[in-house]
Amino acid sequence: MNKKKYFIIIAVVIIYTIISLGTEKISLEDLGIITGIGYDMKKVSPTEKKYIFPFSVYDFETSGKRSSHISVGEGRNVGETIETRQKQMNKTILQGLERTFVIGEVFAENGLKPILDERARNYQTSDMAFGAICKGKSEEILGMNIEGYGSSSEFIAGLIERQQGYNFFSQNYKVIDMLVRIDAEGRNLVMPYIDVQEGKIEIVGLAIFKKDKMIATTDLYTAKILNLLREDNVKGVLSYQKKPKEYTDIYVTSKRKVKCEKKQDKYTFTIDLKLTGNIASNTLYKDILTNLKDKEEYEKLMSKKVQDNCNEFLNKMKNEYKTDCLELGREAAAKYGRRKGIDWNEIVCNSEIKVNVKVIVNEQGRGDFIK
Amino acid sequence: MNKAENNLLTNSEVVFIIFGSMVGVGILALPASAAATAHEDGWITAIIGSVYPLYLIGICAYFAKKFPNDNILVISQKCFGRILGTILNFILLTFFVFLCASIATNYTNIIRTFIQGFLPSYILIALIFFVCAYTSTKGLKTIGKVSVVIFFTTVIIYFSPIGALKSASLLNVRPVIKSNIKDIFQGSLKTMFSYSGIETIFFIYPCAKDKKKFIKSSLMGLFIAVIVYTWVIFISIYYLGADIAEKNYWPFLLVTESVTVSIVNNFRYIFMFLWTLTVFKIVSNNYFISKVIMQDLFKKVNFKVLCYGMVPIFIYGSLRLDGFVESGLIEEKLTNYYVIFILTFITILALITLIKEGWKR
Amino acid sequence: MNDRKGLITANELTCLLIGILIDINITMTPNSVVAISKQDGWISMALGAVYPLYVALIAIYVSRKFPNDNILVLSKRYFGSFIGNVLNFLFFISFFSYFPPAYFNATLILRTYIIPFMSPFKVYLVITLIGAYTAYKGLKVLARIGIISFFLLIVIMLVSLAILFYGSILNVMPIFGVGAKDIIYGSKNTIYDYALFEWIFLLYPFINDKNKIKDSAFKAIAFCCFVYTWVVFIAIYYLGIDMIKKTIWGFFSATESIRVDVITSFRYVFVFIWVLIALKSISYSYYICIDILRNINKNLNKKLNSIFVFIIMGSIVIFITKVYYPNRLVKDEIVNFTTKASTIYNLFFITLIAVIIIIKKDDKCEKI
Amino acid sequence: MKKYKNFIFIIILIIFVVYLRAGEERMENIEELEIAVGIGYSVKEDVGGGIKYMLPINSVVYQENGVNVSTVRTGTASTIALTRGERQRKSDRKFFLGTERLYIIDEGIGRFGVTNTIDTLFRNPMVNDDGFCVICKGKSEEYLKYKIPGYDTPVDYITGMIRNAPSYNFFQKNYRIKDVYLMVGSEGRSLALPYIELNEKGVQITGMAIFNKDKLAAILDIEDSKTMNILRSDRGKGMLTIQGNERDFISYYAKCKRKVKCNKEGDKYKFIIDLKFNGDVVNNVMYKKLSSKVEVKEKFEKDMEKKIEARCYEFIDKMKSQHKADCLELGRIAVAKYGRETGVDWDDVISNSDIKVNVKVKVEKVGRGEY
Repeated sequence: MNKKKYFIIIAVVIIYTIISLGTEKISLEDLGIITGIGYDMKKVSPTEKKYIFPFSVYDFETSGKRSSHISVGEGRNVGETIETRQKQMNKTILQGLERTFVIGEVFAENGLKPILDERARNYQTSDMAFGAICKGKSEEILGMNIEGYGSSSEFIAGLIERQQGYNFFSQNYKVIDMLVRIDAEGRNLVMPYIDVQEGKIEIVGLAIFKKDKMIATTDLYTAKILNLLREDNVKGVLSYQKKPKEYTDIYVTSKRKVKCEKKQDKYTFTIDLKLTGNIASNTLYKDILTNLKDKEEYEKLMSKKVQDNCNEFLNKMKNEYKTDCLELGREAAAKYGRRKGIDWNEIVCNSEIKVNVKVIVNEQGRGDFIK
Repeated sequence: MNKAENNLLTNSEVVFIIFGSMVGVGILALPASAAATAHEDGWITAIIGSVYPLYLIGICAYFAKKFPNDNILVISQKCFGRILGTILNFILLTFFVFLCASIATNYTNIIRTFIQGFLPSYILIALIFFVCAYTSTKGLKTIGKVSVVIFFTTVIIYFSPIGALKSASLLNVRPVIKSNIKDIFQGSLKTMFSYSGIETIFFIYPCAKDKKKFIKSSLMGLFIAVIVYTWVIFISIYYLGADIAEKNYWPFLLVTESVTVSIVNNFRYIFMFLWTLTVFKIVSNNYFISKVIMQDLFKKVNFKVLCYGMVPIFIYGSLRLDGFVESGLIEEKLTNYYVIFILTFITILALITLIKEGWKR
Repeated sequence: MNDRKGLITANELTCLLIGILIDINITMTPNSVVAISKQDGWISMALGAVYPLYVALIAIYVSRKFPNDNILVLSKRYFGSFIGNVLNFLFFISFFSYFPPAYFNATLILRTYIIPFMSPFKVYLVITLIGAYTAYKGLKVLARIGIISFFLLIVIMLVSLAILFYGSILNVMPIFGVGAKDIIYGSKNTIYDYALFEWIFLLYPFINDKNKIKDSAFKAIAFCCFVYTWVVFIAIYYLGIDMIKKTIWGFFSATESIRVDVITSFRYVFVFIWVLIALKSISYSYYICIDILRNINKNLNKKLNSIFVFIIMGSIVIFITKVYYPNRLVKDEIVNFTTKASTIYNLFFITLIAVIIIIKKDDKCEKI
Repeated sequence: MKKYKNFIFIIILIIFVVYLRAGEERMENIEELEIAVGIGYSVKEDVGGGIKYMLPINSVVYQENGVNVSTVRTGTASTIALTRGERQRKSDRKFFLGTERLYIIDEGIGRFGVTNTIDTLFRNPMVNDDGFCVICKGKSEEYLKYKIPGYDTPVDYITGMIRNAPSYNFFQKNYRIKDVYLMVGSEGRSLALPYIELNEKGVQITGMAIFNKDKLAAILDIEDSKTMNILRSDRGKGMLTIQGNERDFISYYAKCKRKVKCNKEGDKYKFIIDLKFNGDVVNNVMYKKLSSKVEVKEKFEKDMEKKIEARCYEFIDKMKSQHKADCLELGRIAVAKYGRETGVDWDDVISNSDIKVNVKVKVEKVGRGEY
């Protein structure tokens, strides 16, 4: 029996040596780990464009303190830019650990097509990196060093991920969401819009895309309504305020259902929003703690207010943005067949969209101070 | 076939051998081809595609009743006479060699792109075939036991993206069967090929312990395979949407990575490890069958020498298929021809036995 | 349940009775009582104990006459099986009406203080699992749980003594400032907190020493009356009546005043103990409801023995709670009505039985 | 079937547990949380004439490398609950409420009205009711941002100050938020909180802020607040001094017991406040042989009583005329005697009621020796 044991041990050793023959190990110090990728564009002349792709790389000093630096590649097309960026790197690059990718406004307006293909084809990149559109150039944002963070891309990744509990933000701002939403029929991409204010990186709204071009950015108020109409199972605070001191707020979770009817190529969409949640603070109703009628009245008023905001946004969408940023086209395509060459943006903007909002108050915390 | 009593296959082993011989490398690329042709109804094609293995199981049931103790090689020699029979068997051998080779190349391509790009492919291929040769020297019983164990370990990776059901919505899969039937039919042709590997039932029915249950357990094996295929295509289209699933070479990998990220931060390596087990199982299955055919052709050569002797043939076969782009095209054409060949070969055999039997009576 | 023979001792009977009376909505009693009788809420609470006393007296009288037959058997005997069964079924309904609110209260407190992220349906499932399983184990186990929850109550009472340092006596003054009319009117409402004492009619056949029924009933009533009065008093003592009407759970807000350096927040300890007490009374309700149904007729008896009955009962209760008790305000409206109806019916039913027994005392009562 | 019974039971149990955990947010580990430590409340004039609530929240991030980073993030919005969303869009970590130890309410919002603030805290079961509450001069943001060497956050310093305030100036222990609920919510009571100031010497308690119902009525300097505390609450401790000419003075550290009797003639209320001081002389330059001669001790006690009475009457007049607020909580005594919820506004009833003060001073010890 031990003859076979020896045989196996020898075989393993041989195989290991064969395999590890051609490889050389790299120590951590001279390994360039990418943490954030940026995409910018400069319009040299109306016809000629220049791509600028910065990315931030971790430097592991022996002292263990993490810091990062930016290296930028410039070129006329994507391949060339990446190639110039490669040349400047003195270290071997390790992709796949990047946490964010920031796209400059100008690049986004010109279209994400070039980088989409690179992201999808390159198998080493991580699909779970968070994306954002930044005002101005992504180079500055990626280059900022924030106290307590290795690189600003760590901060931005956390920033986008942690928006989940408020302003009805969801988590669909990753590479895979971008890939899935841009080419799918009846779907449009929406990305967080970040900016540097008073030296701090903040989310200031949403960037709306048509196919792969960014057509508009919104402020936070419109972003909230857009998120509410577009996402499902998202959380946020709604407020009904009569006077500065008299208001009642409710922290809701939303449930969204869309129904779509077609009458000889005239589409009508009805969006049913069911917002259930707890009262966060109340100084409007003296007796909401025990009186059912007060609660129902508040629910009606709140529903009407949210409905008005939604309708106001829908008008803005139809006239100003002229794109189906609520992904209603997708519902119609799912019901009436796909690949019929219909431009859903145009169809949705001419269709009639009704919004029914129903606010339901579940609980009121521990008590009500105004009673 | 040394049919000592203890190394006959129990029912569960038969089920998992059949499942193992079919479900293998095709599963990653299957959703892409299904989505490309039948768009959002890709998962229906997987069900329709199972017609091909069902037909073969039907015939095999007929053979098992007629000639319980000798496999297809003997039957073909009986019906077509010695010379023609051996030629046909040889073509069958080339089919199995082709199967092993294509699986090995596909596997090495994926492994080299996703995990270690530094190894030259011939080392990998050599490694695979050595291991399979070693397993097939142990005989069918061990292959049966191995496939049972591997099935239970790898079933996790097929059903790991179950979490994706929560996030995406049914919109990607609707409208159901609204796209014209021609697409679906064309798609099911493609999925039919991914069921190739069912032919092993013709070789293992003599070794099954209780012959009556054989058909039932092979149907069971097929049934599990159909479920796995349908689930894989469904979840890829459900999560990515048909338009994106066809653009990616291996959509199922994309789904498993993005869904299970919350549990394990890089699920890719675990997936690859478990998936390597399935590839070893399927290659050793086919390797064993091709050894059986080879042994039938060259009666006199010793059993063990034959196993190891065939390794260079397989390595040569898979290297010829190497090179990613053209191997895709060759594979496409070859699988078509082979499937047509097998269908005709088996049906003719069945007809002849029918006529003979009718004539005899 | 094979506990026909499993007799319970006198102490266990007391703990069972205390268990059924004291439920988690004791934390809400200060709010309902103070709404009417202001700072003398604790007096009207004490007066409310008259109702269980009346029930206990009748129970003692009936148990002396028929020590081994519970009220259901008697009603069938005197009113014939059909009317008897109708009365018994109404008796079941009056008990069952307390079931969904118990579910809702326990879940609301749990979700407000400890697990706000869990959806109510999931909490209902867990409560059903625990409650049904304990009730399935039989009366003996319930009695032992009763003893445990009795000691838990003692712990809570001792700890709430510390509130005396934080509140001020001014909140309770002027005593009798409200006037007798309001106090009496207030005590009429507190009757509904002493409800469900009628369970004694189903329990007395099981006690091993029949003449101990009287003092264990009175011990239970005395203890519950003390606990209720103390809870309302300490809530008014610390919070004062203006603050009580602002809170939902008066007693919890009062206990939050206790500061102990060892435990950062007493709140979680308290809520945990109260949830245990709530689970206990839910398993009691399960047992009672199944027990009454089983007594209604013979063939039901055998069928209702397996765990599936509890699961079915549990799913019915979850359905009712989910559909008819979506939030607290709706629950309060329904509870106002159901508690009045069930208490009135219970009173009517036991007095009817007592009267019949007195009338029929002389002639021989036929055996069924 | 029996054999599989417990196998099936285990499967059902596992499915049940998985169902319970499914869909819940992922439990964050502590490095990804921002632990709230101190909350500030202030109000900002809005451009459109209305007002905006500004809530700076000081939170601590416990990083892996042991360094605790304290950050202050401010959210400005039209209601208090909406400020959460505003603040979250600047922060990259999940906000954790429940461990805050200090609530700083600034003068601006004090004058505007604190009902909304208190209602938001009162209703939320996750709030830490034992946190201290103080009124501050200027904007509360400065106090939270003020760096104190040796402390991670200024909150620890301020809470320490409030915690050992009761040993001087007759401050009370009840300045926690749960006491604020009682003081504002109950009939006949009034809110009085320590008033802190940030000047070049650092953060100090410079007096008390008294409220009329929920609006800031007046800010008392340290002397007035000492007399108010004496008259307002029981068992306070503090230092009283008699100043002869500029060189000789005597200081007396005493504990004060307060008893109030109230009776009502017609609709006018008469209050008698008995104050018993019991303490010891800390240093004495004025009275010779105080420790040996009984008459000197009694003379000192008489002088001290007269002085305290004079100061009390002077404060009561100021209270009645200027502040017009029942800051001595006499309404509570009247309510306890003459019945509650009579709809009486105790602030103006007390302002024109007749208040008499009797003071009794007793000296226990005179220290070790005399110079």
